Amino acid sequence: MSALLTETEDKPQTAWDDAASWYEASARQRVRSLLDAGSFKEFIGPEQREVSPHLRVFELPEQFDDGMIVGRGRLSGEPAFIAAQEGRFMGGAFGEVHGAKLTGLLRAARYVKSIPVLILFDTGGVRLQEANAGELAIAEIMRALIEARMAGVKVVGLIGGRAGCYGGGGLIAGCCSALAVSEQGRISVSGPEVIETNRGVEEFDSKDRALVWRTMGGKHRRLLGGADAFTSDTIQSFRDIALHLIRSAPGFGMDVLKAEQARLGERLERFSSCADALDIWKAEGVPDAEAVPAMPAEDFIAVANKVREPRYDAR
Amino acid sequence: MTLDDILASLFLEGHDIRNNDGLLLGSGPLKGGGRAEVIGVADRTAVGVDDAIRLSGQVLAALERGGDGPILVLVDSDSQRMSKRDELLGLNEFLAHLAKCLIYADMQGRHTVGLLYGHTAAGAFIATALATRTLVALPGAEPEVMDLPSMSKVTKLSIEVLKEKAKSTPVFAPGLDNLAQTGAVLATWDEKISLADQLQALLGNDRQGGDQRDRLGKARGGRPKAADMAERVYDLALQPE
Amino acid sequence: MKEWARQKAARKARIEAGSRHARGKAVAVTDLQDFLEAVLQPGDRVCLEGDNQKQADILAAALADVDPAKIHDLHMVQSGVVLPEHLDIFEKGIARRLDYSYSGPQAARIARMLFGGQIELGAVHTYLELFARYFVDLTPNIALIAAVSADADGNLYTGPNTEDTPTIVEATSFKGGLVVAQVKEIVDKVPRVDIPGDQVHFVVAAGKPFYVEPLFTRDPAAITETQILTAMLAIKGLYAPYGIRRLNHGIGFNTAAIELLLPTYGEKLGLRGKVCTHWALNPHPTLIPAIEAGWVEQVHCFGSEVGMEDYIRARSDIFFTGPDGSLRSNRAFCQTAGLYSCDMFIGSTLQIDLQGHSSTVTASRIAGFGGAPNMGSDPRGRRHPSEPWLKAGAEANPDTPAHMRRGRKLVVQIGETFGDKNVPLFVERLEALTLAEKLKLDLAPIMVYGDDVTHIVTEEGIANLLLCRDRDEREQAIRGVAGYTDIGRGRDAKMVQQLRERGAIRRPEDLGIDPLDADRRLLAARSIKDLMLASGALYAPPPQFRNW
Amino acid sequence: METLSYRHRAQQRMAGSKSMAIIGVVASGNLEVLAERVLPDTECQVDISTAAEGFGAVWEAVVADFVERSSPGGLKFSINDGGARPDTVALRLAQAVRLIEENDR
Repeated sequence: MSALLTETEDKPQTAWDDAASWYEASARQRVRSLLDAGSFKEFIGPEQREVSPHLRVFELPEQFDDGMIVGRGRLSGEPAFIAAQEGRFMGGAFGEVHGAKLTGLLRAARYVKSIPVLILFDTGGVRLQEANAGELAIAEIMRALIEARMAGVKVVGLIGGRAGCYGGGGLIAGCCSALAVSEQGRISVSGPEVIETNRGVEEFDSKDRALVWRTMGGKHRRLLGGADAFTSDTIQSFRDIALHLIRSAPGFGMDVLKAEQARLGERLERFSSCADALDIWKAEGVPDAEAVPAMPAEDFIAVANKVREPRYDAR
Repeated sequence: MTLDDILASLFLEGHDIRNNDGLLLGSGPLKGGGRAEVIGVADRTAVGVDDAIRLSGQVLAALERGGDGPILVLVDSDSQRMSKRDELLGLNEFLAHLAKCLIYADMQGRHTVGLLYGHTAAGAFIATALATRTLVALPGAEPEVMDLPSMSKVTKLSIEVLKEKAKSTPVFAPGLDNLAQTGAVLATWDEKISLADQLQALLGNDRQGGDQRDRLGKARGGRPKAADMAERVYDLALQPE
Repeated sequence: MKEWARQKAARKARIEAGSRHARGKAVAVTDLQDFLEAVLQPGDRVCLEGDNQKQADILAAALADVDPAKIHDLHMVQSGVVLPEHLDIFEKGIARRLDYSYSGPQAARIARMLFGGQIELGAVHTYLELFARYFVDLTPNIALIAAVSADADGNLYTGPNTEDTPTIVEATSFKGGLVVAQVKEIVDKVPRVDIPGDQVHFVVAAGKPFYVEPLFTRDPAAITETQILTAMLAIKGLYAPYGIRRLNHGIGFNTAAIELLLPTYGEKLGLRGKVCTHWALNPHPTLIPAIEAGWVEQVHCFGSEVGMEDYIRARSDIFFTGPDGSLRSNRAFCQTAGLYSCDMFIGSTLQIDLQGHSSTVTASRIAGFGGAPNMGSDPRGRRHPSEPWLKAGAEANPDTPAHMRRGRKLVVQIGETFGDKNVPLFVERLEALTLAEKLKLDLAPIMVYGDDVTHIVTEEGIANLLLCRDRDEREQAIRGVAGYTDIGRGRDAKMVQQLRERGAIRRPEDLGIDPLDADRRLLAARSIKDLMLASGALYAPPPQFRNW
Repeated sequence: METLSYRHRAQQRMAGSKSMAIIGVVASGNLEVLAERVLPDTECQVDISTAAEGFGAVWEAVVADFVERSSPGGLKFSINDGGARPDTVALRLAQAVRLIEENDR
């Protein structure tokens, strides 16, 4: 070996795990690193091989957990239920098994009442190859989620994966007690390509990535009030924000619904005529709105907190 | 059946339901006494932020007025409105809020009944018809998650191949029968019989607790695994740590 | 009496003809077609400026619009065949013969047109060769070039993308040719004079910048674990032992991974200041973290890169910049620098055969050479010594006395054994040979010849061809790093083992590298946004690379 | 879809006490490997379900090399493959072994 080579250890340091990227991590890595070390217990793990019964029809490979991991663990010592979607398998889309696991978890949480649920979204929406089952799964999840919230369960959604949170996933997210989102996390019902296909490139240029992000991305959702908290893209910061939101998230009931009706109504009144996210940010009084997309997370959080306090009572 | 026929058959004594640019808002007296609040989407209208908030407002207003009458959700819609403006303003929240209001109403004892009498799709379907406790349809209703041409584009399979596959599995293909097999639609009403009677019969049935759609899908063979998976997760989650 | 200034007279005539469609030197875009028909003559040798980055796009479009009845049989001598118009002129009969160097996006169409006989091919060159021939036997009659701005006298400012322009103008203007420049705008005073006005005869204000392709931007998000592993092998198995300070990188993801591992993995190996200090390289955004971490002393550039303008301006200690602060690039000089003053070239390719010949040609695509063969060859004219050059020379010829021994430039091919869609990197026979037969070419389009290649790096290990003493050893060394391709599975296991014992093949474990450590967390930036942040928000990536 | 299965003798039992490990994701060019400690100490098995057909010879070679290098006695590997390249397959197999060797945290 060359004299130039010094005798240094060249294995990656495990200390980097704290700064590990949420966006880059797999669903399993997110779950493992988010919860207290070693505390995760999976329900119907991959060794059970409960795969989708429908992908075979399309000659598509299955995944042993069908892209949904559910289980329990501890967060800062306190018990928590957790569900995580793998955004790279079938785009994190909801299928029959994938969705049913989350439904079951939420129904259990409703029964237990005292244990919060974390949902780590990473989804393009409904899985087309089993579209009816996926659509229905989303409806069942939404009902189970609201019933759990009625029973006092806090349901916190975390969004920052590759697939974003699209289609029915966006609707489920809208039912959560609280949402945290990173810059990469996008929340929307129709995807950019879908809008472009249906309405033309003049309506929405899906290749204009800056447009996609400022219309659907985490920063806009936070500034608009569609998400309660903005976080940087590390697993550690998602963990911190999850803890915070579990504590601060509201209950659920008529007051919350009325407050949400007012919140959304006010949004339409104020921003209905805005053609672009930039107009909304300016109307909200964001100083130097053009600088928002490039802003580092910490700076953005400070700006967002000044402009709009999270409204925990209206979701 | 046209919308007017449907409303006439549901509310024999008349009603005050108005079609406001594709949104149905109003109420009507039930055959067995009491009133049903009615919201809905007509004329295959796409559901955007402005539509969703009017519908949710109506549900909340009904709840504030009190009473224990059912809430009827009539649906002949497009999908969610696909536009830059709607997504910019947070369409997911508006649709979720509408669904939440309906689910909450049902939990407050206001039986929510969806009546699918035309088309519906995707996010609009979830936020309206699928957010009710009981979903029924009229013959000829056309629910779909995605149309076959779009699905063909995404799956890179020809429409012919998709149609062939649809024969063996109801799980992906559009259409009322397929949705019914997966458990989404409880029953298809008979057009020849008074809808008021059929509604009355439905409201009179004892309401089983909980969401029964996955069990229905299993019984009908359209969703072989969902009910069991949910139940197994439920049982595991309730076991002591 | 013999005429000795016919070329000058001809140019005078062209200028007079052109002036009828101009105001002074200024030609309006709307008059461009008439203008070109006035100054061009059938059979002219024309250089339409364009390479792998910048394009004289307005002039290209205008040339494609001239009347083939008036202007035909042009002989195009240009670096890049990149825009559709570059081939349209052959389809329309405006041009007939082609000498060129690079064709990226038009690779498939140019192949079809060559097969169809629509183009009479002179040769496919490397950049330096074509530039050289501009001064010997391919001197243009007319050069249609691109710059950022001009003043009324025709002084040109080329901005950071100077690239080929000075070379083309030098050859054309001083040998009686006519130079026509497209610029975005005509200004009172140009920020710096890159081309003096007396070498420029006409100027077209296009109203928009010339087209530039962001060819050197690699999104770190797309770098795979296997590419990281090959990068680790290269750093620890080549950069460190040879002490490579002066080098050129290709544009692939493998070398982007190396750039992004320098501040992390390289730092841990203690290599800062010992390797990768001086570069002949375009301003790769993936080099930003290494620059910021103090690895890089200086970089000379062939061209620029979209979005790097402000960063370069703020790092004038690293880059070559003009009095206006912006980058000065020059393809001819940088190619020469890469050839003569770099100790290593490392880049990826599409196919490698059993003797180490490599090619990016497939049967249906002719991408040309660009500058890769200039970078990827051993310059026989080199005389100055350096440690890596001498060490490589000693490995190749241990028995030659040191004072009589040539050094060797390291020419390294790096890649994964299987490429996109599971296409193997290693092949029994290059498709370039099939193509040469089909087109009856004298030479097969080989990108880098086997006898120039010194090392091949794959995820399976490093083959050091300098240590191979004969054809058989060379073949087995290549098979020994060819993984599970047919070539790899056809290895002689015993011979591969012997080569490994001699260090002619080195596996990750021989270098103390655990493939499981090849993790994306090792990358100094994992996204374009990370690069932007690392640059202190000076790097402004093009829209298609953003995800924020 | 194609299914392949390989059974090998292994030199020794794979170290560690974990009964199961899983790594990877089923996506284009990627795969998941589920490792389970369910076989006798001197045996190992690799079952593959792959979307890319016709690569049997490559799989056989990758698996044989892996068994020789890692000696994963007692382990059964189940693979769902989305068309991964051999280097990725080898990497995931090695990662699965490292995971199952680790002590429970």
